[in-house]
Amino acid sequence: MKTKLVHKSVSSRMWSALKQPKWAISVMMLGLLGFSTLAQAQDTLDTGDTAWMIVASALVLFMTIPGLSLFYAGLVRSKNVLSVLMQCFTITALASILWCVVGYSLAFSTLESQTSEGLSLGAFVGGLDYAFLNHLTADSVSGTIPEAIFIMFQMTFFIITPALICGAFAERMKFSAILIFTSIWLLVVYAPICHMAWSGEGALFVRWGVLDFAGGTVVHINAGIAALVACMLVGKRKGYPDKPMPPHNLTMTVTGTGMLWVGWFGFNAGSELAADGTAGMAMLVTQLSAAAATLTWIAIEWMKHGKPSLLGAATGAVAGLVAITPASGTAGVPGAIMMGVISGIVCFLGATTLKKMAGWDDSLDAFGVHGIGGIVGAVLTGVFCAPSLGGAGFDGEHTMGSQVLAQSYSVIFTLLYSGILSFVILKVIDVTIGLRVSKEAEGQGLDLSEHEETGYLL
Amino acid sequence: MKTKLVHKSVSSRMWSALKQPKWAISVMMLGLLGFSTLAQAQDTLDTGDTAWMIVASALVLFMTIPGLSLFYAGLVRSKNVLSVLMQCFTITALASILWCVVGYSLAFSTLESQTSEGLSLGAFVGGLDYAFLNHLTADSVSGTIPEAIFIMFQMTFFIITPALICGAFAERMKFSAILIFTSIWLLVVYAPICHMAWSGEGALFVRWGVLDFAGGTVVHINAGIAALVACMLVGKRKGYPDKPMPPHNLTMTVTGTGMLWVGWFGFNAGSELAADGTAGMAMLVTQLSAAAATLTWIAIEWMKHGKPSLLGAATGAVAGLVAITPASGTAGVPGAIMMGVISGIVCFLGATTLKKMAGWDDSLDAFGVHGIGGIVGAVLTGVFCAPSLGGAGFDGEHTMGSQVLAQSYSVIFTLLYSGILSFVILKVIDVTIGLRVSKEAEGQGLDLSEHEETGYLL
Amino acid sequence: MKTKLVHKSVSSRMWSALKQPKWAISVMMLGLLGFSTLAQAQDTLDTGDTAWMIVASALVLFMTIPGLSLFYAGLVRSKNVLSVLMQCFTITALASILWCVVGYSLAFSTLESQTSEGLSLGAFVGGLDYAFLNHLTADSVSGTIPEAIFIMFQMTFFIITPALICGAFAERMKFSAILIFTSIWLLVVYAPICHMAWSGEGALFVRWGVLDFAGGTVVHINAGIAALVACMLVGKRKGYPDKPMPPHNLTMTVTGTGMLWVGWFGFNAGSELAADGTAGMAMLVTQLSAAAATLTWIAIEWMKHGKPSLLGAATGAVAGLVAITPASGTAGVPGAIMMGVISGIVCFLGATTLKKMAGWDDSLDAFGVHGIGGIVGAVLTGVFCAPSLGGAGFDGEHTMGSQVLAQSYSVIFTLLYSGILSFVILKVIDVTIGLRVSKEAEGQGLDLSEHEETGYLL
Amino acid sequence: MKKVEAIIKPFKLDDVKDALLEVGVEGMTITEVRGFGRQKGRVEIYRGAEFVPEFLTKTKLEVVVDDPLVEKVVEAISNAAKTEDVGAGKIFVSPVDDVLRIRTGEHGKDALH
Amino acid sequence: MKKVEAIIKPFKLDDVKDALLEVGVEGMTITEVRGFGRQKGRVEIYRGAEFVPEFLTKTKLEVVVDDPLVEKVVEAISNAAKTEDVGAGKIFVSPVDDVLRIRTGEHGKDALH
Amino acid sequence: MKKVEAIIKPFKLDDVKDALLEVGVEGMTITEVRGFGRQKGRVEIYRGAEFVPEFLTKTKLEVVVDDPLVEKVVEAISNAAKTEDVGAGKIFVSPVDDVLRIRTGEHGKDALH
Ligand SMILES: Nc1ncnc2c1ncn2[C@@H]1O[C@H](COP(=O)(O)OP(=O)(O)O)[C@@H](O)[C@H]1O
Ligand SMILES: Nc1ncnc2c1ncn2[C@@H]1O[C@H](COP(=O)(O)OP(=O)(O)O)[C@@H](O)[C@H]1O
Ligand SMILES: Nc1ncnc2c1ncn2[C@@H]1O[C@H](COP(=O)(O)OP(=O)(O)O)[C@@H](O)[C@H]1O
Repeated sequence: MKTKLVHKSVSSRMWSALKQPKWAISVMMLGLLGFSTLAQAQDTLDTGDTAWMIVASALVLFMTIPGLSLFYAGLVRSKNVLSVLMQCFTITALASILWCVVGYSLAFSTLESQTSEGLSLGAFVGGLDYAFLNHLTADSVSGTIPEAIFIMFQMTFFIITPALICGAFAERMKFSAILIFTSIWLLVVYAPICHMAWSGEGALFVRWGVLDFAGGTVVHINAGIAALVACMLVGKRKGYPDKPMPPHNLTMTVTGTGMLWVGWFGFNAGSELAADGTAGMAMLVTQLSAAAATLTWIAIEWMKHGKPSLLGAATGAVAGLVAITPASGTAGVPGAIMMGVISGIVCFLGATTLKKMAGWDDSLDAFGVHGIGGIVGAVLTGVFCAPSLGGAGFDGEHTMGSQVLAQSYSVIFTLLYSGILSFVILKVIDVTIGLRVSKEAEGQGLDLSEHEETGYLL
Repeated sequence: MKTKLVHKSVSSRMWSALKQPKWAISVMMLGLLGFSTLAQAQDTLDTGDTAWMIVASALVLFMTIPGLSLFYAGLVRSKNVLSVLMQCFTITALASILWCVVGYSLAFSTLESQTSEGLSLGAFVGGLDYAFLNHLTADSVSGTIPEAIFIMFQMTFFIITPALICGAFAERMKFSAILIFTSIWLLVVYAPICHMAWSGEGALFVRWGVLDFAGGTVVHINAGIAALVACMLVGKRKGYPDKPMPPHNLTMTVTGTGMLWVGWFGFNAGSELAADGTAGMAMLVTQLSAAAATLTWIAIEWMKHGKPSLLGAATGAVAGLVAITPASGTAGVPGAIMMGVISGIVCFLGATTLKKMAGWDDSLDAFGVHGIGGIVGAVLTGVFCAPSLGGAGFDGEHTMGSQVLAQSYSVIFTLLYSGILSFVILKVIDVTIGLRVSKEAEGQGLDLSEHEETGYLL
Repeated sequence: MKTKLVHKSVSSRMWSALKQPKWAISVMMLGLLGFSTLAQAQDTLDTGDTAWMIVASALVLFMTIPGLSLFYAGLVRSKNVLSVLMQCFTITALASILWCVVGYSLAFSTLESQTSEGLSLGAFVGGLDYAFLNHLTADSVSGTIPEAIFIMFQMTFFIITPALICGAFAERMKFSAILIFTSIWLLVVYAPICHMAWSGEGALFVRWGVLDFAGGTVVHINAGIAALVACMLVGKRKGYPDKPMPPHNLTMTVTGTGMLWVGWFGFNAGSELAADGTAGMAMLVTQLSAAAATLTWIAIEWMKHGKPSLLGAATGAVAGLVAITPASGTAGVPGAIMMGVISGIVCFLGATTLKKMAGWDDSLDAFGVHGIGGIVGAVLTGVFCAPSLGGAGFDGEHTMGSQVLAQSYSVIFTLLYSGILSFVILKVIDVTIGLRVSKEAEGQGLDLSEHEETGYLL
Repeated sequence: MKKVEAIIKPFKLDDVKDALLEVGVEGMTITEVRGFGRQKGRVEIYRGAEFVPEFLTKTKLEVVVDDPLVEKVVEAISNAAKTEDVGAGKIFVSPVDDVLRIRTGEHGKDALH
Repeated sequence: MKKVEAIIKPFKLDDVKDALLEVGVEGMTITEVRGFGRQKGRVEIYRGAEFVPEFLTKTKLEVVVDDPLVEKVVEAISNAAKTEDVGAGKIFVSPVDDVLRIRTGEHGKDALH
Repeated sequence: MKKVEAIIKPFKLDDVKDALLEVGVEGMTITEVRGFGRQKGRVEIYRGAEFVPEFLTKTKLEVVVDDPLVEKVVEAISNAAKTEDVGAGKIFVSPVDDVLRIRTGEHGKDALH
């Protein structure tokens, strides 16, 4: 088991491996040999790393409840405000349990298969040996932190990803259908993608040499494409796009944005799994990308519509945060600013022009921001890793071209895998219990029709 | 003094003592002997532990302001929203000062008395030697963290406990009476109970071998029973239960719930006073219990009323968090999930059926959730400590039966001690200045009548 | 470069130098000699310190978004709620970029000039050698933390300071003018003051022996006086003071206050740049000053108006937090409580009597609380540093008298420097693009007129 | 038919509603309004700045009734809403030409029961 | 001139507005009100405490029109607001003596177009 | 007695109130309403989706006055609420049969002063 834990910590720190090829290679060799003495020596708890990772986990949970919940809830009409909050909250609970039952095992167990040379099942998904976390004790250590914390940290990613999807089908999807979809999707889509990206050196994306420090593919593209598929299958909201559906409470949305921004340090700098210089750089580039994208978005609005808007600023910030996510372990200061600017522009187009042209009703722009921002970020990660652009540098085997290619593979793979499976899951739910509430219920608002509650009695 | 500090850190980590009986015994011996050389050697600051405990303290304060404040404030009618926020906020300030003046000393000073063999005053309450924190310098260390941080951390518990009580008498109690009650209660009820549970090996609950990792008795049962007594003495709100008094802003309540949930990691994992594997487990089981209770509560609603509600989800989460609190250092993954399910069921009954039957007006279910959840949690802690149920295992001297018995002693003792003294304090206030605002003031709302302010001018 | 980094960490910990004169002197000598071997030995990363400083940075950012934003936004009329949120949010983005472009360099670069004996340019402002952070890598270390984290931490101060100023001209200033003012002010006023206080032993305030642990001069007085100048130049709101302009949402304000309070631990205890005993004391005294000022403010209200108010409690808390800021590294428990009481009284007068007499329209009391509280705090820092008052003690060269004098110099210097330059910058903007929106726009509210958005559609 | 419009203190709504049901009223419409009258608001103080709200939160109750019921209705409201102090409220009676129940298309008196 | 006042279900507002524009109405005023009538609210349950809102959120629409238009307007509203269930709403018609357009000072009919 | 009902721009309320007090009005009732008329809302843009609010926030002011005062009141409102652009508002005058001051039981004119 120790050996496996080493793999895990190695993969999660693949970035540093890429910068220090010699060390990386030797560790890989150790992994292959299952050289457990040194492995044990390495798996010693560090209180500083542990302190940081406890907090990082708390921060990422904070991103979902209340962060993302508020961000989304402010954007819907007031008759649906509670339904959005309820979806995020219940998904939090549901995903927590699922993660411990079998999710963590499917994502991070690395039984025999990954040590073999050729592609095997283990490159795509984990086994069931960690089911119910039976192996876990207070003494289990993963890298330099307690394994319980590693499980918690990864759990918070497992929670936020399906919560992001909720933005696409807000204001019309059945609560029961959402819970069923989420449960299946997490195990069938999220866990494998997570495994392919982060479970260690035998995993698919790792073989390709993909850089995804904090979840560009695993979280954002994965959620974004599922969101797009979902909003197309669920259909447009009644009245869309003729009837305007302005946000009912932008103060709530911007509060949520602030929480997301702050929480994102847990997400990105936490993905280093340690309190060190790379975590520091990850924090700094996260801040800069968010800032640059915010300014970019409102600058575009200012030029195009004559006025900068708060919703624009908030959306821009999220776009920048999404884009830097996969690059947060490798990009430097100039790269971060550039990625912020580019994601600001591209997501603006995604959430406005493209959406209008395509005609889909991605209510809160889950695809427009997370999907598109995720793709932009994943690809650019390969570019801004270049030392000439201030990045941490490529692995010995990669050039910018080959890295961008590797990144693109992972993007396309994730789009296809998540897109197709999301489609299948949703279709099955649609023909069985149905995805959508009745027209009357939609008119009345989901708060009353699905939860028999009212948001505000001021 | 060093010796005393050792006691403190020992008691706070009683769980580990229970798992490693030999070490525990030897430390106890050292304590008895006042063997200060080793004590000094042990009391060395660890930056990682310190980092975590600074943050844990901040998180627990965050639970009260704004967490609990918002949770409660959303549940009242809009004419009373500010009064609830004001109560929590002022209690925060008041308790902070009281803690430093004498509260900390009463709770954690362990003068001569605790080293003696038989029960003495020192088993129940501390001395006055730490009054005004005169002994404290930047170099004072408690365990592996600065004593200033230990004081801060425990202060945040001193703050949240009386704030919890406010839920019971919301919308009708005089602000002045609340402040007086809080001041006396903190010193006469909280400090002694805290001392009995956490001040070290001579203390009452510690003698009994009670497991209360993070405050099942000290915080939740203690506050819960005081809340029940208070709401009965203050009397029902005008119109209750005939007139419906639905929450005025559930978005506020669920925001507060998210903050409570996240802050609870500081509460539970922070109670380890270190960034280690037990803190990690505490975090994980906290998450799982909250999640399980959330799902349980809405499942019951779904079956009983046909619809799951956001208020149900939020209440369930808090119930699960309360229940796991005393067990967070000893329960394992399956225990946490079971405790979540059980507390979800029992608190549901407590906040609905029992309350209706009993006819008391515990406005925001301070007793129904914290009192009942606390009792359930305290007792079950003795059960789910069992290694066969994934727990950390019993102390050499205990079996499941005897542990449950020990837990029950502490529950009953706390119920009686806090219940009776709360009654006396409130009665005295009632006959002197009165507990309740005038009928007119209640009709108009406490915001205007007590604070001359209005919540919303949208 | 290493040498410079040593200077930085020394200056940031000047307090401890002051307590341990011998060590301080020897480090200074090392600095002067550029004795790099030891410097390198000292600049070793500590994971615990790093963990704490990552979180501290996140906490200070959290103070601005959403903390301060909500605090301020709740205080304006509902037609301007978004404009305030937008200002804080955009300033966050803008300042982040500016900091990396040149702000950090101007504040913390310590080229040749500071090593010389006499006053030179380097005593007032940094060079351009850190522009664009070209020197930064993941391995750069500052003291015991990654330099990236030091940059982040200081960036959050760079962000919140101009955001504080927004309180003075709320509800009437042009968004474009605010952005221009902020950009210039940050580079021309903030960066130099920050340099003078914190860049190391050759800097102006350091030469004077000024104690400013966490930003009494740099942040609060600096922002406060700029705010006063701004509100006078922008002019009163239409209708002020005849027409009442009560806060539109005090629940929002008190939520923001809770966030500010909790975030302030990052601000003050974070200024220690390490997780140690002084950080612990800083946290504790911060809590006590805030608590004492809260109680003081509502006690005054209770006596004067017959009722304590929530807005009073919130304002008192902020006053106490402001006052303790410069003293948080040196004051003891009694000092903190006294500073809370005094700042509560003086800021109450500042935000009520003085403001009324002076007739200026400092809408949200940016000067009344931050300016006045900052001045009180800066001066009293010199008093409550005294060991007889529980403080950390004076540097060998200082007595209470001389320390208070040194503090006063820095106060007066900051008032003059910031006041005059703020005036000039604003005047220039006024005569070019104008500071103020049209009368019509003001009547309609800035949300619609400046951002074409509406806060609430409940 | 008449419309009886009453401006009352919000916390009296429950009593007034009950009184109306007793005299046979079957429907009514409530609006939250702000009233200006002799009653002056209580001084609220925000950071030392006094603020006397000129407009107070009031509840407007509208009930359309058949002529014979008007007097009873006015009396019922009046009794239930009475308080000793200024600001108890006002009742206005005005003519209504016709009433229609949308669901059934009934007109006049029939539409009210 | 008459004032036509309709109490309708909020989600019908859009349809009603469109219907009114079709018959030539050029202005109207909307108020959010709470209605009491035969329609009873759906049971909401808060922590087990049942709560049947007696007052339901309704939309009041007021439109002042010239006499000849009254019938058409009533019909238009009635058709657009109809739902099968109780609570579809009510329409009240009452006399108006005069109308003034503030901007121009026009009176009567002219002020309406 | 008449009821004078004015739909005005919210930010004009203060001026209108002052004007009314000057002509001797002692009470009035204010409702926040949404108006539909010639004035169209300003385009608000949310993530590129344009949104022209059809209904604008308006303030409805109701004041019941004795017949002789009606003209003065209409004029006062009209003057104070005037703005140059569309949407300045409308005033409706309609008959009121009776007024009752709840506190005292006074009827008619007396109830107004
Ligand atoms: N002339 C009026 N026209 C319309 N509403 C009025 C008028 N006079 C009073 N009101 C309404 O009646 C409420 C109560 O009136 P007020 O003068 O305060 O009390 P009272 O009738 O007891 O003297 C006011 O707040 C206002 O809403
Ligand atoms: N007599 C009345 N006076 C004023 N408003 C009424 C009256 N009766 C009904 N209303 C309003 O009309 C709404 C619909 O009435 P209701 O009795 O529920 O439905 P229906 O007219 O379909 O029987 C009510 O909610 C109330 O706002
Ligand atoms: N026929 C009407 N019935 C009821 N209210 C109306 C009517 N016409 C206009 N209003 C109200 O008057 C307001 C101003 O009308 P509008 O047509 O915009 O301006 P103007 O009167 O200056 O031409 C509208 O927003 C609406 O609330």
